[in-house]
Amino acid sequence: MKQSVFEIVSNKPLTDSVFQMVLQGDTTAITAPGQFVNLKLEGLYLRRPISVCDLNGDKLTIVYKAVGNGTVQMSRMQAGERLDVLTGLGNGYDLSLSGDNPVLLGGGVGVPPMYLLAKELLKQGKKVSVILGFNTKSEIFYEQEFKKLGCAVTVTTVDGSYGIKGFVTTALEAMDYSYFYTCGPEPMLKAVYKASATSGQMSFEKRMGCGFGACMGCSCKTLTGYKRICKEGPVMKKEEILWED
Amino acid sequence: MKQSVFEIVSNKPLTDSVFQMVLQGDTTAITAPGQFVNLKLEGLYLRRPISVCDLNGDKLTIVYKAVGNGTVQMSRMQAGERLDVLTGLGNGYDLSLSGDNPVLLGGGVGVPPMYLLAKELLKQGKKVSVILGFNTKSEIFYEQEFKKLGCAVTVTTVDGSYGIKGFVTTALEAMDYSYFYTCGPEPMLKAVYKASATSGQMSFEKRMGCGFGACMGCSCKTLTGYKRICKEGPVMKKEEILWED
Amino acid sequence: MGRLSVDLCGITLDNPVIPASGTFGYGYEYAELYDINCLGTFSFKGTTKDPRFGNPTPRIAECTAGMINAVGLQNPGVEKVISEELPKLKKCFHKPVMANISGFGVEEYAYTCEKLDKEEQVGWLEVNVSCPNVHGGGMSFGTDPKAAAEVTKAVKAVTTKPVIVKLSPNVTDIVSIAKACEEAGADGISLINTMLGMRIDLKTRKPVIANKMGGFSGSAIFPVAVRMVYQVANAVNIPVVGMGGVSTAEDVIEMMLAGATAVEVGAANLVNPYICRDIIEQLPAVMDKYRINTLSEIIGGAK
Amino acid sequence: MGRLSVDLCGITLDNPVIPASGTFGYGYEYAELYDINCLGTFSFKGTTKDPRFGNPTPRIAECTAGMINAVGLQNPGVEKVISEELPKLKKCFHKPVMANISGFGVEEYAYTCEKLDKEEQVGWLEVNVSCPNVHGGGMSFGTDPKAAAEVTKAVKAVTTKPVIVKLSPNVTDIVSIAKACEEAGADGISLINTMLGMRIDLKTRKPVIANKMGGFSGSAIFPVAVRMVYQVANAVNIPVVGMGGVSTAEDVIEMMLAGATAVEVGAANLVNPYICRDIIEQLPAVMDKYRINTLSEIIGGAK
Repeated sequence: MKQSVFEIVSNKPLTDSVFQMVLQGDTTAITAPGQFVNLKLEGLYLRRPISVCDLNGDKLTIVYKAVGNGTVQMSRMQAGERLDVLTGLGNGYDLSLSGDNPVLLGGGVGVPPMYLLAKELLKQGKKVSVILGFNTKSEIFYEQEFKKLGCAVTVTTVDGSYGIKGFVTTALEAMDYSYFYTCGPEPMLKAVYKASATSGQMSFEKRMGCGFGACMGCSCKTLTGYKRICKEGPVMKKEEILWED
Repeated sequence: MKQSVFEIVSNKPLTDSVFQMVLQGDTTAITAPGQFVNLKLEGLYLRRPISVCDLNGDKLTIVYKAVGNGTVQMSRMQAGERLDVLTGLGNGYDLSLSGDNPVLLGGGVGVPPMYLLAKELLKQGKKVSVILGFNTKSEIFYEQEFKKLGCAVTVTTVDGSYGIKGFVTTALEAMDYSYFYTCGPEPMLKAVYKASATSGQMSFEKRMGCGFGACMGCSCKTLTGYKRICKEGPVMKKEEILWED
Repeated sequence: MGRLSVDLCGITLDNPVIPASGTFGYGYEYAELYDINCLGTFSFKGTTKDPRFGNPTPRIAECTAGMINAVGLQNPGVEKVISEELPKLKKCFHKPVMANISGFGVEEYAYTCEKLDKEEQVGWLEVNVSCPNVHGGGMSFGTDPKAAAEVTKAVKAVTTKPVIVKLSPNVTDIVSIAKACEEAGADGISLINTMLGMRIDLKTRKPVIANKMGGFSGSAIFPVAVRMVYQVANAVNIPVVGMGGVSTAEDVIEMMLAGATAVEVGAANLVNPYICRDIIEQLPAVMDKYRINTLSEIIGGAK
Repeated sequence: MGRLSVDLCGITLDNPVIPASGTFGYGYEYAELYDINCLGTFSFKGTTKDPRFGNPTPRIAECTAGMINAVGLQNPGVEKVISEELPKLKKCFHKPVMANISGFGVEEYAYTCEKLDKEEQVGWLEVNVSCPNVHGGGMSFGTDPKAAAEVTKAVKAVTTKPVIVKLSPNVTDIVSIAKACEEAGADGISLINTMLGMRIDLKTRKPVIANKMGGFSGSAIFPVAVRMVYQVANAVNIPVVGMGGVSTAEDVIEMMLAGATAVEVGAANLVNPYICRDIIEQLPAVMDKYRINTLSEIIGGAK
């Protein structure tokens, strides 16, 4: 973990409510896809955790949805403004278990962390399939970006307005893969957990206090003991997950 | 009273710690010299009351000393930045009682309100003498500005590093005047009260809550009853003043 | 009844927004700023039997997201309030006003309430039991269920108007005090009054406030206020008026979800004198955002 | 003794800055960020007899200038703390540490303290009496002078180390509780623990926190903390450790002027993990600004 000041290089909307912000600064603490950063915003007490979407040298890309007062405030920020950022938070995905043809499933704002993960897996010569799930066509983002990387991309929409009608699991059924990585809302994670034919890793979201393991605000129970989503997580292996209900 | 947004035209130091800020906005609520404005500053709960130094159409000049967190923050603001300002606060000085040759005594940050007052009195054809009191030479400001207006200006310094050695009252003794107007720290006001040969008006300072008469935070006792420094004050006539100790 | 209207002890308010006592004077000064008839009502300056200058100055200290005041109930006394302040108010405010009463003894509370009970402008009596109980050795009436109940009974005996008892948050068990007041006949409970706070000036190494301590208010205390409003609203069967750090339309809705029938806005008036008017104007849009049809339907909605 | 050093119950601290329990874990994780030996000491995660997962999530809510937590004393239990956590800490922290203990019954407090008393790394026992008293019907030990005294006595009987009792601010009369602990043998008092607060989510219309209410901390509560530290420091003859919203070197000095011998920093660590190191570095310059030679000379300086 590292605390440093980043400068905003760009901040633009990808959809009505999803924005992409590129930050420049010391990214050396970021060691794996699936990790997150924690941003200090003017006038807000707690930092805002956002998963890492892409990394190019000292350029960090995050993609976030403007929902609460924090993310709405972020969406109004301009290039040149500075942010106090904690980087290198969380465990991130373990790439060593991917096998030859892993599938990556991202749902809504769970899509961004899949991008850096896909990039890294491709670097290792893996054949990467990506399933991107959205509610409707207007909410889709990053389809082209994943294609440009060289992934086999499938898009699903709940209302069928684009791609396959249904959920990411609808597309998963038809697929052949060595391992899975996923990030998205909990109902989707549960569905992937059930539908997946292989082992895999999923990234969880929980309301955090500090984001670096100090406050125990985001603890959860797993088959391998209590874990802090922000420290031992946010990524967990399928085998250790304990669904609380 | 009026609430409106002003834009900073300029903000420059006059001494090591005293700054002059020119604001542009709706000044129509300002009706008399000696009134003050109340500024909302980012991140600070209470507004900051600052007396009006000069007024030119929609341009408002304030002169303030950077002492507390509020004024230090103001001193760092740049031209183009905007401020939420309550204008037209307080009673201001009553010019009708000045007589033909009033004397104006300003001590330290009590000097600024004397400027607009002098200007208005001169407009009425009065012969205006001004005594500006400072601790030492390096703290002096606005001497030339008053001279340019056409006032007879005397400067006193406690350490004698410039002008007459002593206090504003030292200079007052030697003077002939029809009436006095003063603003400055309370010990100075008391001294002027005692030393003055005529009637006059003095502007008082007290820690305020709202600045517009709602919270009763700045009440004081006078010979004519309880008064709110921010509403029935800050200016009081010599006759009504009740020194609490 | 409109989208914003609520019923407070049998009187309909056009909206639940009420400037809190001590931040709105006797109203007419704010009437120079905007038409205060847009308010649900307002609670006028805490009034006592005798005129009071209040505490020595400085009476104000700034805090992060709030302020401390130790004004000490400065007011002209109930006679002058009736003979001078209320007539001025009548010219600019045409709704029932909430009369805020303080005292230093049970008889004093009763005396002041009896006087104000006769004023047709007065809709409710808001009885502030947070001030020191002279007989009870300076301990605040509001920190002892028995004393609070005693004041409530005495006041109820001399008025036919709804009595709302205003409680102090500086207690171990707010619910027991609220229940004691309800049993004593209170028609409503309003809370929270200010929290006892203190600041020290690093330069002088003395308390900023002449009285050393004072009442802490402002956005900072909102979470404590929401908690106490929730606790009390779930324990009593009379309406609760919520206050404490409210400064936005969202805060008003949060207070109502916690159980408040109406919401008082205090310190925020001192920073933005137009805040209550602004909140009332913003409420419909915020209600739409959260799919709220009428405010009355969300009272106590958080379970 | 250096400019910053103070004596806390017979142990010299290089400086009065102490990360508060529950915001600093068992220390070693912060040791990855900076050399935590720069601290006066720190109070480790509230430890109980048995392991606890704590409360359901969400456990965190944001507030203006603060946050609410309802973690519920998650900890591995005293045995594991001694066998696993303290050895890890020993590698990176070479000063006496403050052991923070919680319990749900008097015997439980005593049991845990007796275990930790044997650990040479432990300098002080900070006994948190703010948690619900199971026997006393869930009422917190810290809200009843008798119960607080009972815990203090029981703990003192099983340890020779200085016992600092940590008090809850959610009480009517903090002084009576502090005095009861002093009379029961407490070597020091630390306050304030978090204030009971609540937030409601306007979208879900439910409390943000699964447990509904939680402990409110952060800069927002500083004025209440200063007030209570001042009241207690002027009423007892044992050292007071001040905490509650402290987040700057100026806040540390204000707390000490109010009567604190040492100062704990809590929620601020969660926002800026380097805050305690930064405060310690900034203290000398701030002391110069206010013409303070040594910190020990200003303790209780505000009169």
